[in-house]
Amino acid sequence: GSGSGGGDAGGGSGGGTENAKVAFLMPDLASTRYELQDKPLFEAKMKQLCPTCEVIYQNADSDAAKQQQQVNSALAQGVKAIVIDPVDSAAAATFVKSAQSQQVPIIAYDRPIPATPADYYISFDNEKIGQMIAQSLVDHLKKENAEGGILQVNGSPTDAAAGLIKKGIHSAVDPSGFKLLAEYDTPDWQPEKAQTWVSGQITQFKDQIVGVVAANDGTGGGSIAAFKAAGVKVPPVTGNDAEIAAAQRIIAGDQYNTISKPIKIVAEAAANTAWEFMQGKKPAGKATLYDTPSELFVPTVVTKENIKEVLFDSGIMKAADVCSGEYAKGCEELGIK
Amino acid sequence: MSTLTTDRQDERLQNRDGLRGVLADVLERARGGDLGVIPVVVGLVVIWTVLQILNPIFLSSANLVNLTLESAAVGIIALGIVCVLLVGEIDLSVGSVSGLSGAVLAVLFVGQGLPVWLAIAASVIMGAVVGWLYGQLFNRFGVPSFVITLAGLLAFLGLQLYVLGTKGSINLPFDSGLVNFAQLDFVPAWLSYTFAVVAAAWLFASGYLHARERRRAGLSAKGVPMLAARSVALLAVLAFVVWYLGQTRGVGWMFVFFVALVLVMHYLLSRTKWGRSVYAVGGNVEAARRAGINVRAVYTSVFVLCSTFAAVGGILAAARLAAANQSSGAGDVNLNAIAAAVIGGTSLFGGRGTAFGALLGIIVIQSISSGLTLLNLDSSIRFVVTGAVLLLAVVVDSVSRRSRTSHGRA
Amino acid sequence: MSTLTTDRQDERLQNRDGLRGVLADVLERARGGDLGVIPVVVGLVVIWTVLQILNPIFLSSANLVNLTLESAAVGIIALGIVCVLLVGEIDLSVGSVSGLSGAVLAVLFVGQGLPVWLAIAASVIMGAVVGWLYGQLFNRFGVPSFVITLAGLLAFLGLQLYVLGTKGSINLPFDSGLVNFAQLDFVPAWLSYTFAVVAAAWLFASGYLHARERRRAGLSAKGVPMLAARSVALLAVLAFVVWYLGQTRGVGWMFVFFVALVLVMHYLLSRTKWGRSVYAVGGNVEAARRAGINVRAVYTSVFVLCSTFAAVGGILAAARLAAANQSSGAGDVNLNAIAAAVIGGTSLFGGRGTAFGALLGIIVIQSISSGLTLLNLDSSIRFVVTGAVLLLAVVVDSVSRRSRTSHGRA
Amino acid sequence: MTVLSLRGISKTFGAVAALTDIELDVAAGQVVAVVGDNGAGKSTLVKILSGVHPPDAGTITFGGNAVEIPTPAAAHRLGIATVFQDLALCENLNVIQNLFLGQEIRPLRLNDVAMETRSWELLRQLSAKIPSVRVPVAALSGGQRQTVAIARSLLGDPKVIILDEPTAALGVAQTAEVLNLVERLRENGLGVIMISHNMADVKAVADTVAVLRLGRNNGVFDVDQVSTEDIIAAITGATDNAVSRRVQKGARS
Amino acid sequence: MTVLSLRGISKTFGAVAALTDIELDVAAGQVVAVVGDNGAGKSTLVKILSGVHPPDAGTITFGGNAVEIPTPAAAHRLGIATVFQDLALCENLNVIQNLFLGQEIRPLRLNDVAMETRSWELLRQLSAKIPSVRVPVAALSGGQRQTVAIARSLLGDPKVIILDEPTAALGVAQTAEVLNLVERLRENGLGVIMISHNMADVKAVADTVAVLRLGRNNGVFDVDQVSTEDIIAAITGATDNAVSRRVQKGARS
Ligand SMILES: Nc1ncnc2c1ncn2[C@@H]1O[C@H](COP(=O)(O)OP(=O)(O)OP(=O)(O)O)[C@@H](O)[C@H]1O
Ligand SMILES: Nc1ncnc2c1ncn2[C@@H]1O[C@H](COP(=O)(O)OP(=O)(O)OP(=O)(O)O)[C@@H](O)[C@H]1O
Ligand SMILES: [Mg+2]
Ligand SMILES: [Mg+2]
Repeated sequence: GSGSGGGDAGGGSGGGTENAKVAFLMPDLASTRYELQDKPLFEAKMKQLCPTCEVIYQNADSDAAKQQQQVNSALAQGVKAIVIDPVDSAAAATFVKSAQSQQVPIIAYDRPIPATPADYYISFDNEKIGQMIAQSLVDHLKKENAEGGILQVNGSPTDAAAGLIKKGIHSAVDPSGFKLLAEYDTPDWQPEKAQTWVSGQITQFKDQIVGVVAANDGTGGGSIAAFKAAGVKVPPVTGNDAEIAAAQRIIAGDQYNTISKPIKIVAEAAANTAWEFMQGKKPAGKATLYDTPSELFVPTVVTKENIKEVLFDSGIMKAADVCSGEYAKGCEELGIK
Repeated sequence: MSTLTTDRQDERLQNRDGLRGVLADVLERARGGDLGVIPVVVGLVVIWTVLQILNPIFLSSANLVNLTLESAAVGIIALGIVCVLLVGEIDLSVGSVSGLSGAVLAVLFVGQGLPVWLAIAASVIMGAVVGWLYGQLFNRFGVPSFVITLAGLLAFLGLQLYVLGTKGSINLPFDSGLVNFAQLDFVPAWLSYTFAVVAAAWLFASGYLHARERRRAGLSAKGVPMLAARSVALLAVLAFVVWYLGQTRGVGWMFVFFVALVLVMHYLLSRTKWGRSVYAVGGNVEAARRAGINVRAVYTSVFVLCSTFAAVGGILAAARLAAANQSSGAGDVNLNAIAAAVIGGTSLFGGRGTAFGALLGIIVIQSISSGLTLLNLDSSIRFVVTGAVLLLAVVVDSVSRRSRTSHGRA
Repeated sequence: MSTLTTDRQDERLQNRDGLRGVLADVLERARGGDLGVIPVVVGLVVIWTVLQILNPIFLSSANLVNLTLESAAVGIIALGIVCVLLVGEIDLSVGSVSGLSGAVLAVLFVGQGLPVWLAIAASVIMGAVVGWLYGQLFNRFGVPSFVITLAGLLAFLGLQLYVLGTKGSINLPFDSGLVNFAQLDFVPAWLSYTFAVVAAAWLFASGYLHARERRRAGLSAKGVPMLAARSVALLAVLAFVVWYLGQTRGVGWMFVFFVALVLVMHYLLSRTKWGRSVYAVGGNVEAARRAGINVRAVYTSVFVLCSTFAAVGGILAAARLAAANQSSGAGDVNLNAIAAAVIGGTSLFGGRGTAFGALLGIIVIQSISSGLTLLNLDSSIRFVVTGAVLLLAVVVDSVSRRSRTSHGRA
Repeated sequence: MTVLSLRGISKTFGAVAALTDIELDVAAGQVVAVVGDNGAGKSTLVKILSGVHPPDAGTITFGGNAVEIPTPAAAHRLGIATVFQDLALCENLNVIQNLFLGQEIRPLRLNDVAMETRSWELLRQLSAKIPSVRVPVAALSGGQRQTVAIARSLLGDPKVIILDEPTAALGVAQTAEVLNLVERLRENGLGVIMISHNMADVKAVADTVAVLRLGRNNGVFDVDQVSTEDIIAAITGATDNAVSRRVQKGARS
Repeated sequence: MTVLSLRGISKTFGAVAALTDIELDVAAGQVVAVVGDNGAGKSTLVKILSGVHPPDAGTITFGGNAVEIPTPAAAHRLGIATVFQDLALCENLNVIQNLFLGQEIRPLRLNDVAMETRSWELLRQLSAKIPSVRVPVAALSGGQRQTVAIARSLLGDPKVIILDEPTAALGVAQTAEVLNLVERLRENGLGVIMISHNMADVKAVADTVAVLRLGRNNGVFDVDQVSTEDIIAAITGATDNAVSRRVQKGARS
């Protein structure tokens, strides 16, 4: 099978880059960033590079089979390049095969595709993210001379990215000297589940809990709600993704940290690379990972100390969105306007 | 024979009176598999024992307080599901509707700054409208409710994402009354005890009045000792529960609210014309239609109730989490709510079930989930064990019921 | 009167013969709401038209080839669901079982290095054993299948995670026959056309023989022109499909395999004693029991079939993705499979449905999903539109069916 | 005075013409027996009158006005009470609940005691042998169920009562009571349509006999002026039929 | 020669004693009529004999051997065929499918043609007025369904046939055919148990009459030596009953 699918379809199959299509395929809705940040940023940059090009955006809703359908449908529409954040890094190998068999370049975004080299890889490293949030928490606890143990709230047991984050967290927590009291894989990343679990652990371990490493902001929020609902003091809780709700909790002092990924930079880099591929060039990577030319970016841990610089001064968030109602006072104290 | 009441004159009836008669009756019904909720309660006791042995925290007062609070939101949704199942239909969209309702609440309350009661009202009305829509589609086009509500599941999930919009997740302020209600408001001890006493007294009084009325009409009735024994038993159980939960935080208002809803639904289902018609439609819709019942109105009413309860459940879930987000209502909310109803004895084929079933069912489900949460297992093992324990709970129930067919009751 | 065949002698019957009679018959049946699969087909055509207008790629050969391949795995699962629904039960665990089956395959084949056929056999047997287990639990303890399979859903999800272990995801080698079968193996054009011709010829021949037998027995039968017209129509449709798909990659072997399974199941359900007893149990289990049917064996057989098909579907899904991972079979596999069966006209209450329903239903569902994939929508909008389109498809079906009640057919 | 009158009623089910051009008149205080072979269309006629099926053609006049009866509720409102051949009971509900279905006493706080008392009254009146009224109808015998269905039709305040084979499953005593009941209904000025296969019962209580045959009218007879043999001949469409042959055989042996 | 004999059969449903200490004997070539009031326990007895319900106590002897009949399949194997009062048909299946349910011709490739031909034969024999055998049973009239149920019991090669009110819904012609059929069955040496509320039919075909009253034996009579009045008295438990009063009233008027 080598026939290009969209051959008989009007729009995007001409030889040139006029009206060319590019697919931007994201993995899930568990984190809000894909729809709210990656997609608009990528589209904006693409528009700037090629005003007539069309971006085909799809979200696979955590389902590798659905993502396969989306890849095939993109190919059938005759895209010139695919940027993909795979749901399942292993399964994505087959997408690389089908894309490359139709001479469509494929760029791995955010998560790598180890088994079959893609044409390019642009990311931050999920394992590193896990390690960074956990380390930041551990450092904080050590500074405070806290004594006791840590709870670990992981992501969905059926999500490969969650597995990477979990590994990263362990790499920081295990040697830290703090006892890992218990850990939990949160089905579907559901905050309610995290809340239920943490509530149970509070009755079990009472005041032994000095910190909670949560794998994203949602589960972090659930953990915090559990402490609040139990009527006990909220220990430092981590997060990941830098959602607005998390920023608010950090400002209010409920959440200890989150992590901000330079999504703007990454998304724009992806657009640039895709555009080069679409023009028939072969961009060289700044590094090589998994046999793939790669470009890696480093995220920043956000705490109360640096939230103003990282999130607001850089323009990632607007004070108006965050500093509403009860958070106005906190913002004022931190000088966020 | 002349001393026998009107309803006891058939000589084939084995009449039994007094406490011993009651016992014989229970035995007889046990043989016939007609024990009502007793088997579910037995299943629950088995599970509690097992979980307590595995982790002694499980039956601690603090954990049981958590359990009650965690049951409320999904329990209320299950209450709606019971109604829909009673007419032999299903609603797969309760999860989405509850998520959407939480999102609407958060957007109106936090985003638009409306007063909380207005935001709550809007969410609840949204739920009712959804149910009304289902009713219309069902009645006008005769589309199976499975498909309608599957479409609703998708559509309202989309709407939820849309309403949350660019924020994705919205915090509810921790100091708002709503969040307090769901997290921190507990009934003062004296009031809890008062509730217990009132409940027992009411049970006795209503039973007594009813028995008197029956006796006046020449029908058999329960004797005063029986009635008194029953109320004292209830009082003892309630008082014990209040006391034990009171060892830590006590009885949460949210749980009281849930139980109150169960009682109201129990009344509506068993003591009103509407309730009768719900059971009739579930038992034999054509017979109900021929009896002159407005079958369409009954369907619409249960769909509206179900979606409304889903919306209420969604509000409470958001309040308990102090946030509404994209995954609220997703995951296993649907399955848990339906399973709670089914475990509580509601038939998927309609015509059989009670409001109390939802209460018991959700407590079984939450017990399993809470008990296993305490065990710190690998998630793979946890899933397996959850499945096994769930099955265990229901096997106990079913085994005691199963002699039923051999006794000719369907 | 003496010229009338045995089955046409009642004077209340309006007998119609020839092509015009067939037309009148179809009209009559349309009024009575008894059109079989025609409404679903109409719904499908409506959806296809709408989607094609929205994006002209939709009906392109390449996209339809994708559609066929994507339908196979879940379609096979839906085929099993049809069987379970026919007896009035349900299986919520097909997703987990398919995921587990893919995982077992991958671990045995890639991890342990077993030959692929052995790995496949092991997975399929695993599926059959699961079904047998369900059957035992159902028959022995009378637990509702909803609860048994809900427990199964959890337990086998756990087992799947356990089997995959720390790896989480296992690639199947691209050059293995299995992956080729699911991704790259297409039927050569000449063979496809041969299939089409054979099918049409077989339809004619079997119809002709049957008609001859009926006429010999003094019963009414379809005339040769009717039979010929029917086969020619089939030939035309099949040839067109083969030709159009042949514009790009052609007809995938996996799809042929799916269609073959549908045909086999159709035969089993409609032409064997076992099939009869399945419908009988679904229609009235007590009547079936009194007719001497081994009801327990029937239940066990459908549960086994369903889980086995789920396992086969899981293998194909893994092969198509060339990987088995933790989320295989999760998500909406369950709902899609059940919805496909229901959309294809299978009743959730048992006793009504066909194997072809699963084929049509899954094509409706995959068309919607594939069509919307082409539309480049926000996820929120996509969910809403999916729900709306799904509803549309089924409303068309239901509206044409609904005159049925007013005509007295239940 | 004619309360109910049908003209040109037809009904087809798929390819089967169940009723063709039926006429029927019922006066107040009159008992009309509708007889006919199995599948003659008697129950279909009943269902049309009670709003279960809409007719394909024809007009219904009730109390002098042309009416439509689109739903059973509409029939109830007109004052038509029906005992269906298939009884139409809810098996999951108990006897009291079935009796009062749709016409419960005190809708917002059901008056169980009043309903139970009234149920016993009604059932006693019909000599019912039901041990307990608090068991689901699923647990009743065939005759007990039929008694419940008959009792139910007496609850409202109907003008016309339609009984579709009301005594088919009843014992001898209950049958006698139902015939008594029919006579009482006539005396109270109700119109009664009774369907029956039992010629003795028909001759005992009916005023006129309408015969249906294969979905068509096949004669209306005044009960006093027609012999059982003639009715049977009209039903079967021949004077030489299985019944007459059996009678002859019985006479010979 | 006694084929079937019951001793001390009892059955309770919850608080209701449906059968107490029942005895019954059926010989080959004998027609035993079981009569009794509504709810007397006749159908319960039938269900015990056909394996639907297990008895609580008592023994069943079949062909000289003590047997247990735990399931309907066991009853079929013994050679007991039953027409149930509630017919036990599958409404979603058509007439042919119902007739041959559980005994299809050519199990692995159903022989539709043979089954359809045989169905028409059986139905004609019973004078059934069924327009088409390819419609679901849900679309049949009450009498048509009952004919189907009766036809079904003739399909196997039974030794004992139990008919629970087989003519309740049948027209006059069909009733006559069923009575003929019962006589043919007797001539072929089968044991027949027939339950009926129609004393004329009982007197016409039965050899002995067993009366049940409130779940207990209330006499077994030789049909030639008992009057209809005596049977009715045994059924109702009194000589002064609704039936006799109606008869008297009829005589007076
Ligand atoms: N809902 C239906 N769908 C299709 N055909 C039907 C339906 N109801 C009745 N029929 C057909 O219409 C004809 C008349 O049926 P109906 O029930 O009116 O007969 P009946 O006179 O009441 O007979 P019986 O004495 O057996 O009760 C029958 O041939 C039957 O098959
Ligand atoms: N499955 C059951 N569950 C509970 N009680 C039952 C059940 N079946 C029958 N009974 C009771 O047993 C008694 C006898 O019923 P049965 O059906 O045997 O009566 P019958 O003699 O056949 O009456 P009929 O002439 O009305 O058909 C009735 O009082 C009935 O209520
Ligand atoms: Mg009839
Ligand atoms: Mg009976």
